Amino acid sequence: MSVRFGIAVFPGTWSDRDCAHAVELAGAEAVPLWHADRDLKGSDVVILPGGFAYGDYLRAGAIARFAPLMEAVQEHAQAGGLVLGICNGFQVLCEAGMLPGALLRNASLQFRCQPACLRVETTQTPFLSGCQKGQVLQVPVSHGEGRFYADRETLAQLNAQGRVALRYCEADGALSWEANPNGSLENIAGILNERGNVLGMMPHPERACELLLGSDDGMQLFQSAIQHLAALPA
Amino acid sequence: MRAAPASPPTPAELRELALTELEYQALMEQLGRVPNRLELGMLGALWSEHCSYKTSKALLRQLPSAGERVVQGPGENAGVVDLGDDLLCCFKIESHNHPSAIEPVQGAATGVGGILRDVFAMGARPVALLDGIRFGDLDDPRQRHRFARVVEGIGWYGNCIGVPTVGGETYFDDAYQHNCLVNAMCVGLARRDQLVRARASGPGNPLLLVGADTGRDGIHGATFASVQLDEAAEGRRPAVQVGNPFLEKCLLEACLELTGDPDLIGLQDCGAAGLTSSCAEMAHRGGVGLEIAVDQVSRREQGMTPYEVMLSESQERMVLVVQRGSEDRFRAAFQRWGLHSDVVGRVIEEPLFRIVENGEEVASVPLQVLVSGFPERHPESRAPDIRSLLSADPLERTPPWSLEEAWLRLLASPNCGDSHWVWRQYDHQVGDDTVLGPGGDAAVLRLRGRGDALALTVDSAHRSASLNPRRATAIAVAEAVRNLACVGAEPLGITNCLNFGDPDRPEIMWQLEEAVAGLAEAALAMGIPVVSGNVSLYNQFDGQGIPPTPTLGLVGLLPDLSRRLGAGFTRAGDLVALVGPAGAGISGVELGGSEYQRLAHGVLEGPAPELDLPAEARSAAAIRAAINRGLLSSAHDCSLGGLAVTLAESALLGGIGARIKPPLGLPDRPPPSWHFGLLFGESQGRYLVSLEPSQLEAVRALFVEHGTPFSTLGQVGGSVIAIEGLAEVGLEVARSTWAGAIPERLEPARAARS
Amino acid sequence: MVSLKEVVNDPQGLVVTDALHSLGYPEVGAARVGKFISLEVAGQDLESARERVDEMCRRLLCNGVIEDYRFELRPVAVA
Amino acid sequence: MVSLKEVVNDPQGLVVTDALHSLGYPEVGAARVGKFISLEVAGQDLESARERVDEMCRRLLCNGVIEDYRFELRPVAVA
Ligand SMILES: Nc1ncnc2c1ncn2[C@@H]1O[C@H](COP(=O)(O)OP(=O)(O)O)[C@@H](O)[C@H]1O
Ligand SMILES: [Mg+2]
Repeated sequence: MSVRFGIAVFPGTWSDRDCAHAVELAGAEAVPLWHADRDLKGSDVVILPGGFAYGDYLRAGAIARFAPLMEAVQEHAQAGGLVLGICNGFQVLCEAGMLPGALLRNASLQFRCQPACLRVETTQTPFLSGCQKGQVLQVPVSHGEGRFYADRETLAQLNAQGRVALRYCEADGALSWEANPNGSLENIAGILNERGNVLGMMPHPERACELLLGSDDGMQLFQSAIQHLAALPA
Repeated sequence: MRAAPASPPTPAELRELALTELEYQALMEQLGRVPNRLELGMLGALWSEHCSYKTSKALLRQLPSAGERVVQGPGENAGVVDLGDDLLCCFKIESHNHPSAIEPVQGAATGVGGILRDVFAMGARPVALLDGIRFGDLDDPRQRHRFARVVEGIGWYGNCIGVPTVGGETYFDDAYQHNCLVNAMCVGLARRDQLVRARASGPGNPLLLVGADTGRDGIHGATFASVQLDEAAEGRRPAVQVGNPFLEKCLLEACLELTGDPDLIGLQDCGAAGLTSSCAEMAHRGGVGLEIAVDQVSRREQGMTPYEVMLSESQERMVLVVQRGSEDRFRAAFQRWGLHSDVVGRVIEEPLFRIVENGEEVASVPLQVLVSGFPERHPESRAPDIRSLLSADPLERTPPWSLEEAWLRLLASPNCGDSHWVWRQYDHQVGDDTVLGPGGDAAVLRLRGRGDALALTVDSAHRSASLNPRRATAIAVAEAVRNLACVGAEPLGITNCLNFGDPDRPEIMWQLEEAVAGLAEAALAMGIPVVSGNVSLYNQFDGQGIPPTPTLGLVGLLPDLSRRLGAGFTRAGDLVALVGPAGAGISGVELGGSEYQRLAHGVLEGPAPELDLPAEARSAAAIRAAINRGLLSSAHDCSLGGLAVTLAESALLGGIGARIKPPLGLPDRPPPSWHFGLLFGESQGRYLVSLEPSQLEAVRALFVEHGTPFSTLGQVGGSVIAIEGLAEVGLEVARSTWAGAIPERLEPARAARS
Repeated sequence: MVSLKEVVNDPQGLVVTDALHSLGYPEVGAARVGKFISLEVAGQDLESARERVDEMCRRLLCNGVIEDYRFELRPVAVA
Repeated sequence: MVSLKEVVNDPQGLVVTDALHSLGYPEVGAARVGKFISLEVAGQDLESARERVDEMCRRLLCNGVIEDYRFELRPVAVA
């Protein structure tokens, strides 16, 4: 039986189609999940995709987190189910308290759509279990509010618990200010919850699943998750 | 029944509506009575230049709009061409110049919102946006501000709604100081059975209004866009519209869910002149009438009059006519997307536009009068006396710089320099189809499930347009065709936006006539239909008009996506060759209207570059053939900045140097700027290509076969860009100069830091 | 405090209003969202500070085409 | 009024500060940019309105991780 990815659609979501495309390329099944329903339709993985849910008005993700669908997503995560928040989805996860910290306006005060290199900081999550620690992935960013912020204690905790999943880096893996497209603290591009089953990241892996479009490194996230699920006892 | 007959409008009222005495007479004759104020307001809006095209209509008839692949020419919300296999491509370009001058972020954003609606109103899913933007000199802080804010506005709307902005054009010149130009183009795809027309039919069928509530914003925007900007205009500016891309995204998805529904009869967006124009045009096209119950329109503000409701330009609204009995189903579908809709009227048999408020008729005008009763205008046109400018020889001027310095200054000009600063603020990837985004000659979008791809470009008239609008416009067509050819694509259709000054000035009317003639000539010669467009007149400030600026959007098809090519060199050892004439014009080198001339001498003089349309068609076909047979490594056309800038761009985009010899030898007794003309002249019809040495004979034979000149000039490699014996610059210096062209001027401090 | 003029559409405010309603606050009539800018202004008498700040608002902080502004001065003791 | 916490970097505020300096207002120390939200709240006594609004702030209007809030109630006569 193929793995089923549920892809959330809020009013204003736009990378739902791109995510479905990527999931299908990875050989899994994609099902749309409507924000007003509480039904995950049997999804093994839930993707909260990119976009501007509710126009990103007030704060990105602030309103989307109250959608009925989010209750089901929370339960899914609490039961150990996989949740991937991409870009706007990451913002929603932070607003919903499923991940710590917040995403602020880019330090440049400008929207940025550009290629980025990401260093894999941990493989202790089903989303990166197929990667090597220290591996560099090419995955583009496209956002105006992606500057990760957390207070000092939270940050220390994230580091201590190995919950920083991805950092912006140079092509050779070095961390630098230049490689950081939005001014995130410690070049953080993606973080995990304590159990490692919820990943939030600003870059768009679904845009990096075909060499034709510049990179297929993003495919590793989808494939890692699929392999992880396939290996679970039925 | 109607109340007491209305009193005739005062001259001041007519002026407010931009109606002339003559037009009022014509109106009275057709109507046979004095219109009331609501009727007059609606007539004024629909008879405005913006809605009626009364000045340009006769000219636009010259444009060729037929073609095998044309499904819909001008006259609908957007033009449509057939891509084969029941897939249609729907596209249009439109201006939002006036609103952007008043409020750059919102003006530009709502321009993007408007053009998106035009495309999804046809039932097509928008897949790409492009923009053409022009401002005054970047050294002026006000221009910097305006430019940065327009880019922000364009980006904001497109980024929010999730349609990639894949290309465009950015240009700066003092002549646009008071009138920035903001043109936005949208391209959409539809299956043949999803195509919707903006037509009403079937008396008794309900009219739905969906989307934003109606507010007092933008009342008289249409008339406003039809008068020139002056101090007074700034005073009577309408409340600016604030865009809501979130609402539009919901509208878009909801509308696209409904296209293909047999009960959907007509769909139209509310643009300029709001409900009045959208509804009247929809009814007129369908040969029926409409009755609108103005009290049924949901409002954002209290106490709005029928006049305000009918003329409001509130954004993010659509009207649709549906089969009687299906309205609740449609309303529920909108409700699912959180969209409010109202039944605000119904189709009637008599071809009348009738407005009722609480059951009482408050206006009734025959649609014939409202939509097509305006008298066409034929303002006087006269060629300005510019003989002395035309006959000046730009090669006789003494250059202020060395060749190398001139080369670097051109690369540092924001017109030739890297526009990355602009488009990195645009999401150019969403949709997962952008194979080539901004930064090359044309954008390339794959078509899912097929082997071919779309290619898109936006190009405007050559700078010589003020001297020779006809030639400069034809050059824009040729350049757009070259840009498509460089990625390997064949043109399918043109959309155009004619940005001009006040046509009541004879020399501007002449520019308009000439430019349209040039567009028609070139489109005919190249066999490309013009399927949609927009006219923006009165881009004038204090009596000073902008240079004639026709902007073209070209859509093409790339038969084999895997053969697509970029503009950057790809490998050391490849040969560099020039396709097209080594020199052009009488002297062999042309500087008239060039970017070099603008920078070095601050003048515009001399003949416009010569243009040989049949030769352009041949060379474009040859380039496409070479690309589609996989014979070339890169292709880039010579445009702004001439051969030297083209060479530098190919080197910079590829990250590798090149060394070439000059394409022409030195004549006896050369004029002082001869070498400058050779390096920086903007002679037409040329491409710089690179190829593997092993392909040389095949390539040469192919170009001979197509009757197109071809000559090898040098080789790719090294870290220097050199034109032997004349000039060379290091790749690194060229890179930082070129990359800094815009950021260095905009944010010197920040550019230095990052 | 910079806020959108009354006649200008405030999409953000509309969405916030809807969100408050659906979170169970029907008593909210209409929300409007604007900007709140705080400035520290150094040593001047209140009157001239008022004039200067007003000028800043007009020149930079407020976009007069779509926004209105309002401000208050509060003297702060210097440490 | 919702504003970024003191410890959170406010690039927008920095840009405003720079711009004011270059426009000739050296007296401006530091500008910070936040949000100003106005709500119409229907018929309640002031005390319960205060509680409700405070709850709205905590639940929706303000993100406690990065923002602080402050509000005032002003009774408006109904026409
Ligand atoms: N305003 C803009 N928006 C998006 N892309 C732009 C803009 N301005 C320039 N570009 C991109 O930069 C590249 C160079 O533009 P230009 O020099 O006008 O190309 P060309 O001379 O081939 O027409 C193109 O790929 C174009 O799409
Ligand atoms: Mg080109």
